[in-house]
Parts: sequence; C-alpha cells; structure tokens
Amino acid sequence: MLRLLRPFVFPALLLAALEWWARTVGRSSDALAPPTAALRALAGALADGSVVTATGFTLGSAAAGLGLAWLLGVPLGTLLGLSPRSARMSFLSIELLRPVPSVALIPLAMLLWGFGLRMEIAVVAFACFWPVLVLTQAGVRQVEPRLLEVARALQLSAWARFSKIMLPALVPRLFVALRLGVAIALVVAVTVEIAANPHGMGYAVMIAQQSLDPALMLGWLFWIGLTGYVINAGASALQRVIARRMGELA
Amino acid sequence: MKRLVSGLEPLAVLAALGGLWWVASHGGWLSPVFVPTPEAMLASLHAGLLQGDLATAAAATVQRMLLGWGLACLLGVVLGALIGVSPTARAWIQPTLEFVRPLPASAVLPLAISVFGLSPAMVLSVVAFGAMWPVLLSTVQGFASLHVRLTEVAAALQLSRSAFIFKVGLPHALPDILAGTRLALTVSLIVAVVGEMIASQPGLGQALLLAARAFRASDLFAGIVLLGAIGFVSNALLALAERRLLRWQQP
Amino acid sequence: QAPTRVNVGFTAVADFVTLFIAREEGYFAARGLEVATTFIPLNPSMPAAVQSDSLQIGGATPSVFLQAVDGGLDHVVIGGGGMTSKSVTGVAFVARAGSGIRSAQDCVGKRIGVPGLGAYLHVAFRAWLRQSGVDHTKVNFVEAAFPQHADLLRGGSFDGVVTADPFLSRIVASGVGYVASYYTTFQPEGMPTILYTARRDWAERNAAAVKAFRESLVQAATFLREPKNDAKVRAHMGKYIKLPPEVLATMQINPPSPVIQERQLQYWVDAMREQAMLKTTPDVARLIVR
Amino acid sequence: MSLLTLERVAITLGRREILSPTTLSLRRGEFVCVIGPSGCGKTTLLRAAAGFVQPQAGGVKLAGQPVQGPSREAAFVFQDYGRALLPWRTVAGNVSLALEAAGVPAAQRRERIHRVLATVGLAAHADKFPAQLSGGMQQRAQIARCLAQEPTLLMMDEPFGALDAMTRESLQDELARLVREQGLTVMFVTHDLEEAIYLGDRVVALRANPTADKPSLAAVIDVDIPRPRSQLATKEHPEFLRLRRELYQYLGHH
Amino acid sequence: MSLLTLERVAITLGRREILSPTTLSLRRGEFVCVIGPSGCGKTTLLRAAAGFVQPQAGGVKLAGQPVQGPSREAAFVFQDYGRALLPWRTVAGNVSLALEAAGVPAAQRRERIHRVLATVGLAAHADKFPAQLSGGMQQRAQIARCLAQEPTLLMMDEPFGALDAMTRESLQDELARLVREQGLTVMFVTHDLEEAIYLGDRVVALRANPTADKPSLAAVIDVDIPRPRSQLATKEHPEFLRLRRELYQYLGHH
Ligand SMILES: Nc1ncnc2c1ncn2[C@@H]1O[C@H](COP(=O)(O)OP(=O)(O)OP(=O)(O)O)[C@@H](O)[C@H]1O
Ligand SMILES: Nc1ncnc2c1ncn2[C@@H]1O[C@H](COP(=O)(O)OP(=O)(O)OP(=O)(O)O)[C@@H](O)[C@H]1O
Ligand SMILES: [Mg+2]
Ligand SMILES: [Mg+2]
Repeated sequence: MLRLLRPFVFPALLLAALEWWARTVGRSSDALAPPTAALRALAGALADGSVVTATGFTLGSAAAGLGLAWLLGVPLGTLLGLSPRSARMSFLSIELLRPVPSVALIPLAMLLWGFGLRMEIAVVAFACFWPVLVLTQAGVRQVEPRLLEVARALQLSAWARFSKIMLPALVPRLFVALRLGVAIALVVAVTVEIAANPHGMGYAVMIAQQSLDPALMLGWLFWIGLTGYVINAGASALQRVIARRMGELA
Repeated sequence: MKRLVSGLEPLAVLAALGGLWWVASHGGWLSPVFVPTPEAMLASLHAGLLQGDLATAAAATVQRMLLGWGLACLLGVVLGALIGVSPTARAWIQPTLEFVRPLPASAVLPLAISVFGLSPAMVLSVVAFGAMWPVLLSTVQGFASLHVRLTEVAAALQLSRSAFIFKVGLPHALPDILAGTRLALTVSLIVAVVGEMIASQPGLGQALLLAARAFRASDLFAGIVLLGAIGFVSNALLALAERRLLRWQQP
Repeated sequence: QAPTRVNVGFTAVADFVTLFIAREEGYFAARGLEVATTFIPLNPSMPAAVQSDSLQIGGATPSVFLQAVDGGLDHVVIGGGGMTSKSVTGVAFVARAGSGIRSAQDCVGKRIGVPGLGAYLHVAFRAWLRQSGVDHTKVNFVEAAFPQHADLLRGGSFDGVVTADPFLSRIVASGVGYVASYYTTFQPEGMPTILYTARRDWAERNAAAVKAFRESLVQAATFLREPKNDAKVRAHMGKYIKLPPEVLATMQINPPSPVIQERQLQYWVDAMREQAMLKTTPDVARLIVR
Repeated sequence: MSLLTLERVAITLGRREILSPTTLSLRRGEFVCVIGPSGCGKTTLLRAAAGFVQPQAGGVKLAGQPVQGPSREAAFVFQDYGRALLPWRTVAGNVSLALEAAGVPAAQRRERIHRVLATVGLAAHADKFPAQLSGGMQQRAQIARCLAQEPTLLMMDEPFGALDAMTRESLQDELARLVREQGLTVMFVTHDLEEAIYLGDRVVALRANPTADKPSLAAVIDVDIPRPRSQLATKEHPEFLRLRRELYQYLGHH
Repeated sequence: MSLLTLERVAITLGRREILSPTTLSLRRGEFVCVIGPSGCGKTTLLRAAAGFVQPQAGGVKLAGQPVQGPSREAAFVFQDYGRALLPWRTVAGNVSLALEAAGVPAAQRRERIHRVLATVGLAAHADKFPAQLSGGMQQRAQIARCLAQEPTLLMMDEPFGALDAMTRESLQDELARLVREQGLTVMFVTHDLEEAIYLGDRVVALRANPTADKPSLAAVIDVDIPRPRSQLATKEHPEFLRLRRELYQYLGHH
C-alpha cells in the first residue's frame, strides 16, 4: 500500500503547500488559484472537449518536430561520432548554432510560415535537433570498440554497420535522447503557442490567463504536466521492453 | 602545413555557411526586414559592443548562465546519482521530477514570479532547474549502463554506497555526464535568455526581445550571433576539460 | 461576386469592440465581407502575422505598428479601434502602499512595472513623465503581465505599476496599492489606441474590401455611441473576450475612432521619437489608406 | 572445521535446472578445485558460494554465518577479466580500489600495491590502463586486486585460462605458496584437469545437464600428493597420473 | 605458394616497441601456431596480419595484395569473446550476422547457422542471448560466426582458452578436420604448447621485450607429425615429445 503511494507523496505536499498559499497569502492574487479550483476548472474544460483538440495539436506538432529532429540528428550524429575529421570540421559551426534559443527564432518562423503547424514544427525541430545530435555523437563514441572491429572484419557495408551494429548499440542512449527530446519538444511547442501560435495547449493557457481565470490556467498547466508525464512513462516502458528484447538481463 | 590546413577546415565550413547567408540576403530570397545582411548584422554587433548596452547585457547573461549551469550540474549529478543507485530514491522522487520536467519555463515562470517575486535569484533557480535535466538523465543513464560485472566487483569489495558512487558509478557515468553537462550549458544559456525575456531581467534575452518587437533585425541577429559566440567559447572550454578527463578512453 | 474572406487579429482589450459589433450585427456580411477573427495573446506578434498572411488585418497598438514600419515592414493603417478620452479612468499608475509615491517626480530611481516594455501603456506613461518634466531614463521599468501586478506589488518587487482595469480596481480594493495618477487623462483626447493594419500590397489589391471594412466600423461606432445598445455591446464583447460577467458589466469602453487622421498618428510618431524609439521619421500621410 | 558450507544448493536459471542440489564444504585452509565441461555450471556454483546469486533451494554458510551477499572476506576472480577492471583506472588504481574499500590509509597503499603487482609480474605495468594490457595481463591485474584484499577465502573462476604455460605455472606456484603461508582457503574453478590435481587438496567434478539419478556433483576426489608440490616432480608422481586418468574417465562418461 | 606474407612487420604502441621487425609467411592450407609468454605481442601480431592495425614498418600481403584493412576472406576469433558478440542478438543471430554480411539469402541462412552451431556443440543454445551463456559457450558462439563466414584464412586468438579439456579436444579435432577438408589456412595464437604442436604444421615462438640481437621472432619450428593426428597417439609420438621439450626450453630461456 505504502509502496504504491510513495510516488505521490512529494506532489501531494507541493500541491498542499500551493493550496495553502493561494488561500492565505495569495488570496487577492490574479495569477494564482488554489489547486482544488484548478482541478474543477480543468474538469470543466475536459467536459467541453476543448482539451482534446488543444492537446492533439500540441502533441502532433511536438511529435512531428521531434521526428524531424531525429531524422536529421541521428544520422548526422553517427557520422560525427564515427569520423573525427567531420566532427572537427563542423564543431565550430555546430557550437555556434546550438546555443541559439529557439524562442529567438519564433518571430522569424512566424514571418516565414505564419501561424499554424509548420512554424511550430520548425521551431520544435530546431530545438530538439541539437540534443539528439550531441547525445548520438557521444553514444557512438562509446560503442564497444571490439564490435566495430567485428563489423570491419565482416566488411559490413556502411549501412549494415549502421543498422546492425551502431543503431542497436545506441538504443539505450537514444532513449535518453528520446526522453530528453520529448520533454524539450513539449516545452518548446507550448512556448511557441504561448508566444505566437494561436493553437494548442499554450494558447489555451494564454486565453485562460487573459480571461482572468487563473484557476483554468493552473488547470491547464497541470494538464500539460500530466500529458508530459504520461508520455514519458510510455517511453520508459518502451525502453524496458526493448532492453529486455535486446538481451539485457540484469 | 597539414596541421594548418586541418585548423582552417572548420573556419572554411563556417565561412561557407556565412556565404550562404550573404547570398540569401542579397539575392532577395529573404526579406531584409527579418533577415538582415551579414554586413548589417556586423555593423549592429560592432556598434552594440562598443557603445551600446550589448556588452553589459552579454556579461549579465553569461553570469546568469554560468551560475545556473553550475547549480544545474550539482543538482543533476546529485539527484541523478541518488536515483541511479537507490531504488528507494527512485520510487520517492523520480515521479515528481518526471511530472515537473515537461512543464515549460514560459508557463511556470509567471507562477514563480507570483509566488516568489521578481528577483534575479528566482530567475537563476529557474535556469538551474531547466538546465538540470540533461545532466540528471545522463547521470541516471550512466549508472544504468554500468556492466553487472563492475557492480559485482563493488559488491565483492563491499564498497560503501558512497564509495561505489564516487569510485565506480560516477567515473563510469562520466562520459555520459559530460555529454549531459555540455547540453546543460547550452540549455542554461537558452533558459537564461528565456528567463530574461519573460521575467524582464537585464541581459541579452531582454535585448533580443526588444529588438524583435521593434523589428530591428540587424540588432536581433547581432544578439543571436553573440549568443552563438558565448555558447561556442564556453563549450570549447568544456570540451577541453572533457578531453583531459576522459584520457583513459583513447589510450 | 463571392464574398472577400479576411482574418482579423485582436487582443483582449475593449478597444476592439467596434470589430465585434460589426461582425455580430452583420455589418461586414452586408458589405460582402466574410470576416473571421483570431485572438492573439500578445500584440507584438500582430505585424508578423499580417506579414506572413496568417492575418489579413491585424489590430496593432500604435507603438507596435510604428516600430514595425520603422523596421521596414510595408504596412498601412486602414481603420481604428478605440481612442483616448479624459473621462476614462480604467488605466492608472498605481503605487505600492507605503511607497510614498505621489507625483511623477517621485518615480525617479524606482522600480515600476509595465505590462510591456515599449508597449502602448509604457509609451503613454513615459510621455506623461516627460510632460511632468521627469527624465524617463532615470526610472527603472520592468515588464510584467497584468495578472502579476498585484502579487509583485505585495511582494515588494515593484514600487509601482502601470496597470488597467479590472486589475486596477482589485489592487486598490485589496489595499496593496493606491492610484498615484490617472495619467492617461493628461493625454490629449482622441488619440487612437488600436490601429487596424494590413500589408500595403494587400490593401491596394483589395481596396473595396478595405473600404467596406472601414464603413462597417463606422456603422458599428454609431451603434456603440447609442447608450441603449450598452447591454448588447457588452454581450457581443463577452463572446470574444472571455471575462468574468461582473468585470464585463463595469468595464469602461474607450470611444471609437474608426477613421484615422494623419494628426492622430502624428501624435504617436512624435511621442515615440521623443523617447528614441524610432530610427526614421515615418511619413504618416503614406501610412494611412483612405 | 569448515569455513564454507554449501547445503543442498540448487539453482535454476530461466526454466532450466543448472545445478541440482549440491552439498559441499571447504575446511579452513583447504584448496578445492572444481572442474567440469563447458556450461555445466561451475561459474554458477562459484557465484552462489560467493553470494552473488541466491540459490533457489538450500543455503550457503561462511564461517557459520548464512551468506546473504558478497563479503570482503572472500575475494572473487571473475572469468571475464576484460569486464572486471575499471577502465578509467590504471592497473595500480584498480588494485588500490580493494585497499580503499578496506580503508587502508593512503600512506600504506603504494607499498602494498607494489608488492601484489610484483607477485603477479605486473610491477612494470602499474601505470597502464586496462585497454593497454594484453588479455593475460588484465587477468593478472584482477588477481592482484583480489590478493590485495587479503581475503581468507579466494574464489577463482578460471583465473589462469588466458595465460601461457610459463606464466601460468609460475602463478600456480606463487598461489600455492601464498595459500600455504597465509592459510588461505581457495575454491578454484578450472577446465584444466592437471591444474586441478596439481593445485587441489580435493577436486570436485560437475556434470552438465543433471538429472535425478545423475546429480550435478559427479565426483569428489581427494588428492593425496604431498606439499609443497613442484611442476616437474608432482606431475610425474604416480598418484597424479592415476588421478588424472580417473578424472579423465569420469568426465569422459559424464 | 604463400597466402599470407608478413614482411619485416614492426609495431610500436605508445613509445614501446612491441614487435621488432618480423618476417613470416603462410602457405595456402598451412596451419601456423603462434606461442609466447603473456604480453609478448601475439595478439598484436595477429591484429597486424588481419589489417586491424597498420604496422609502423613493413607490410602485410594477402594473396599477393597489400592488406589495407580486414577482409571477409579472413575470419578473426577475438581473445575477449565477451566483447565480440552482439549482446542484443541471440547465438543464432550472431552467427547470422556473418551470413548477412556475405549477402547470403535469408532462405539459406537457417540451415547454415544450424550446421555451424552443431559443429561447435551449441545447437541446443541457438536462441540464447550471450548474457545467458557460460564463458566457454560464448567463445564457441564466436567461433561459429567465424566458420559461417567460410573464410579461406582463419585467424584465431586463443580460441580454446576458455574451454574444458574435453570440449577443447573435440573442437581441436573438429578444427583440424575442417581445415583439411576445406583447405583452410590458419594462423592460431595459443599459450598452450601442446595445443600448438598438436594442431600446427609450424610453430612460431615469440619473445617478450625484443632487443636488437633478440628479435620478437624467437624460433620457427616445423612439426613433422603425420596427419590425421589423434589426441592419444599423437601426444605420445616421439616427435611430439621432442618438440615439446625443445619449445619448452626456448620459452624458458626466452
Ligand atoms: N542468465 C541466464 N539465464 C539462463 N541461463 C543461463 C544464464 N546464465 C547462465 N546460464 C546457463 O547456465 C549454464 C551454466 O553456466 P556457467 O557459466 O555456470 O557454466 P560454466 O561451467 O562456468 O562454463 P564455462 O566453463 O564455459 O565457463 C549454461 O548452460 C548457461 O547457458
Ligand atoms: N593500446 C596500447 N597502448 C600501449 N601498449 C599496448 C596497447 N595495447 C597493447 N599494449 C602492450 O602490447 C604488449 C603486447 O600485447 P598483446 O595483447 O599483443 O599480448 P599477447 O601476446 O596477446 O598477450 P596475452 O597472451 O596475455 O594475450 C603488452 O605488453 C601490452 O601492454
Ligand atoms: Mg564459467
Ligand atoms: Mg593476447
């Protein structure tokens, strides 16, 4: 019984503290509401269906952006991990581009693509691309050197070497990149919606805020956290299943 | 000679990218309102660094980034190691962290502002918090990828929990952690900038925001390039440290 | 002839009320305009949305519009929303209780919260400081969204805020702060607060639609001025700006200014130039489409 | 008096019974060798004795106490030496780990590290990283770490498998000497029959695929050859030849 | 006609000369064994012959062509078997990798995998992951992968070091049979003198710490014992005993 409750102790304490704050010190606050009120507001939003569309949009664009980042980041990261020369050549350019905050690109993306899916996907992809690249590169460098020699001995083609040796060996680290990426994608997607794009969960947060409904806003925040948690839990479960199927016993 | 050539290659790649930009902005592919020409950007950068507030803004941002990063590394490694070795810690705190992780700083900051007020310390803690994840996750991963044989060696020697962490777990996780800290450095720069934008703290973030609002594209890009340069320099320093720390990997 | 489709962007302020009326009362439809509206949370995104054709018409504040034009966007004004009025006390400079701030002079060296740096209220506030003989560069402005103003005053992060209703009345009612000045009442009457803007090429290609749009606004302005329509007006507004009913019922609404004159725009150009917010001197005659 | 006792220890991995109930006890100071065909469960038995795996049935006792997990009293030399060293520590650093674990003050470590490295013939390679060592050298580094632990019980899983005859014989003799001088108890897995007889006081033979009437424990044979033994004399000793033949046949028929 | 030629191959790792200039050539169908003390450079020599490392001086030729890197013609059995298997593939999957590399159609793979696994005695363990195998079984899985490659040249680095005497002897005989039937050429590193003589047509002895007047290549000895050889008869053959003594002395004096 206690075992099952353990994960919820800290969140419960946190929420209780917030509830207390909102009911005492922050009574007159326009930006905060007690968590109980937030849950009530969230239930209302769930009932009228607005949650489903907003969540769908945000998750869709986050997934598409993350997918795009992977499509580009994993092969490039592998290349950079395998070839010290190309890593050295691109180091300067990559490290100059990587720290550019994706939020600084929102105005630019707005101008190029306007509102909608495309600009959000582009910004998310930009933000997720770099962690995927860096983690893939680091992972490639840690692949058991003996396995690479096996690949050389068998004269595997570049593609076979990638798909049969590199990729499986990378899987555990790619999952770290995935879990990091999922969170970044979600964070950036919501941020884009808050800052510019009138769709999705971030936009809903903004509407709630500007409608002087802090309870609903908190409700949305809670919902965003919950969504992220569920997705991440899914990724972890997938990770475990795959690890088992890949012969990792301990 | 060979060394010289290989030293110039990265610059050549960068120059090629710059050339592409030049062609794009001069060839009319991109509106100069949004993407300035490289010359205009350089002029803004020059002016901003010499007379404007760009230099002070950059200094403020760098300070915020470094402090936030240091805190993030500390937090990430400590929590990551805790979760990595202790199933109890995993059961108690991991779910909370996983819940908080996907909350965007852009949405949480206003709340934090309301509760804790608008102070540099508050922004700093948000930076540390936001930049902690890559370190935390890769530390956990580093511990998880430890080969059973080494855990057994530690068990056979009856290493204490802390000795296991410091002598086996952390050194093994070091490559992963270092990759994480490199990401965290970038993230802390980004969150510092975002924090400055949202919490209205002096720094490059605010400068970027105001430039974007005022449609001063060349100022905006000057700020972005400056961010890139800050990121590059700090990363290069970290890469240097990494090569020293991971000597055993390339004998 | 098929109706022209236009997407119009608005923010959560009452100055857009003529837009809401014209749409709800069918004035647009009657003129062959099919108008859709999009709520934009932050006014500064308006020009970019217009430029990328996500919006054909965007309701920008004068400061946002003029900065966009200053930056090189070829946008024009095709109509207006609300305008300033001495009788409106929905905006004020509120000082923290115990801060002792009474006048513009007292602001020097203090931390003042504004809803947006360089945004409409900030520009207007700095104009007031200037008018009162205070150097605005000596005041420490920090940006914070309206809903946080009360918390930040209470926590002592700010010495004062430039805020608007309903936050204004709530702050005063809770005793956290007091009104130091209804500074907008010192502004000249009749200065526009919202400008309907569009890309010049779009406005030229759709001259008929632009005209129809403005005429609808004029008709809506007439409707708005009729006191008996007050309930209807607030009902329309409630459809677009989701506010608690009690807030909606008491909210002050600026008088409308559907047609923008050159001198109205010139006022803002001058104010912003005095505050060094513009690099060029925009030619207001070229910026207004009739 | 027995130091280590295995009471009807049985182990099932996956769904296969690897080890059928096996009872075995090691007297203090005894040298017991375990032999058997590849995959018969030698490593598994040793791991159970060391407390790395909990047997499905039966129990293990060390000095009268039930074994719950590994103890520093018992040192374990792993079969896959490549994985049992910390790649980020030099040879000396790896040996040092055992001393650090035991809380030996830094001042004394250097000298003790040097001593055990000399024993295994690695003194000249103290500052190399494992990746810079040959297979046999890695194994010797692992043995050095176990010796540094100064255990009362040594568990060795094919420790000399990767060594050439010369090095192997000298290490065998070195080990025999250490055991005698320090009164060590040893459980020694090997696939080399001669090694088992040469080193052991007793030899335990396991069989693969145990069944009800053919349990894992195939034979336990006492080696009555006087000590100290020598590579030349002992291996020509008539008892040695007899035991060799006997065990060979045992293993041949399973 | 020689299949593999090493021409004055010398290798320096770090700052130490591991291998002084060594010349050696393998005729097609020949079985050459390399012995030497631990750390003398056997693995290093084999890696150079296979093209994994480029020697600092001298050159390697395979069938007359300079060796630039590994080739599928030559199969390599690594000493550290634990690391040379893909942990995420079963035994069958690991063997399959060699067939996939050679472009063998999927339909034929099953049968060939089964055949080589039977050869090394792993047919019953085809679906296990490496982590579920004992050390000896892992090594046999690696050997199976190399056999599946159907190479003309086999390079084996202490392949039988982890096996018990029975398995080892049966695999030795199996290898000798394969080599004879398929005309394989083998370069075989071992630390077991008897194994080297039993299997080899020639035995190459290396010495550690080469100097100018004592080069790495200590001796090359022809083994004139008729084939097929047998575990019992050959090991009592007078030539076998003579060679054994001779080599033993060689290595003893370095
Ligand atoms: N995790 C596991 N799951 C299932 N079976 C396992 C597992 N680990 C080992 N085995 C099986 O247990 C048996 C015994 O393994 P063990 O390692 O004890 O053999 P061994 O006698 O040490 O052999 P070797 O001399 O080759 O090292 C083997 O058949 C092996 O397949
Ligand atoms: N990367 C390296 N850097 C420096 N020295 C190395 C490196 N790799 C191997 N050596 C050294 O080269 C020597 C020969 O190693 P090698 O692995 O060839 O020995 P070996 O004859 O195969 O020994 P064993 O029988 O123990 O496997 C050793 O002394 C080792 O320390
Ligand atoms: Mg074993
Ligand atoms: Mg070797």
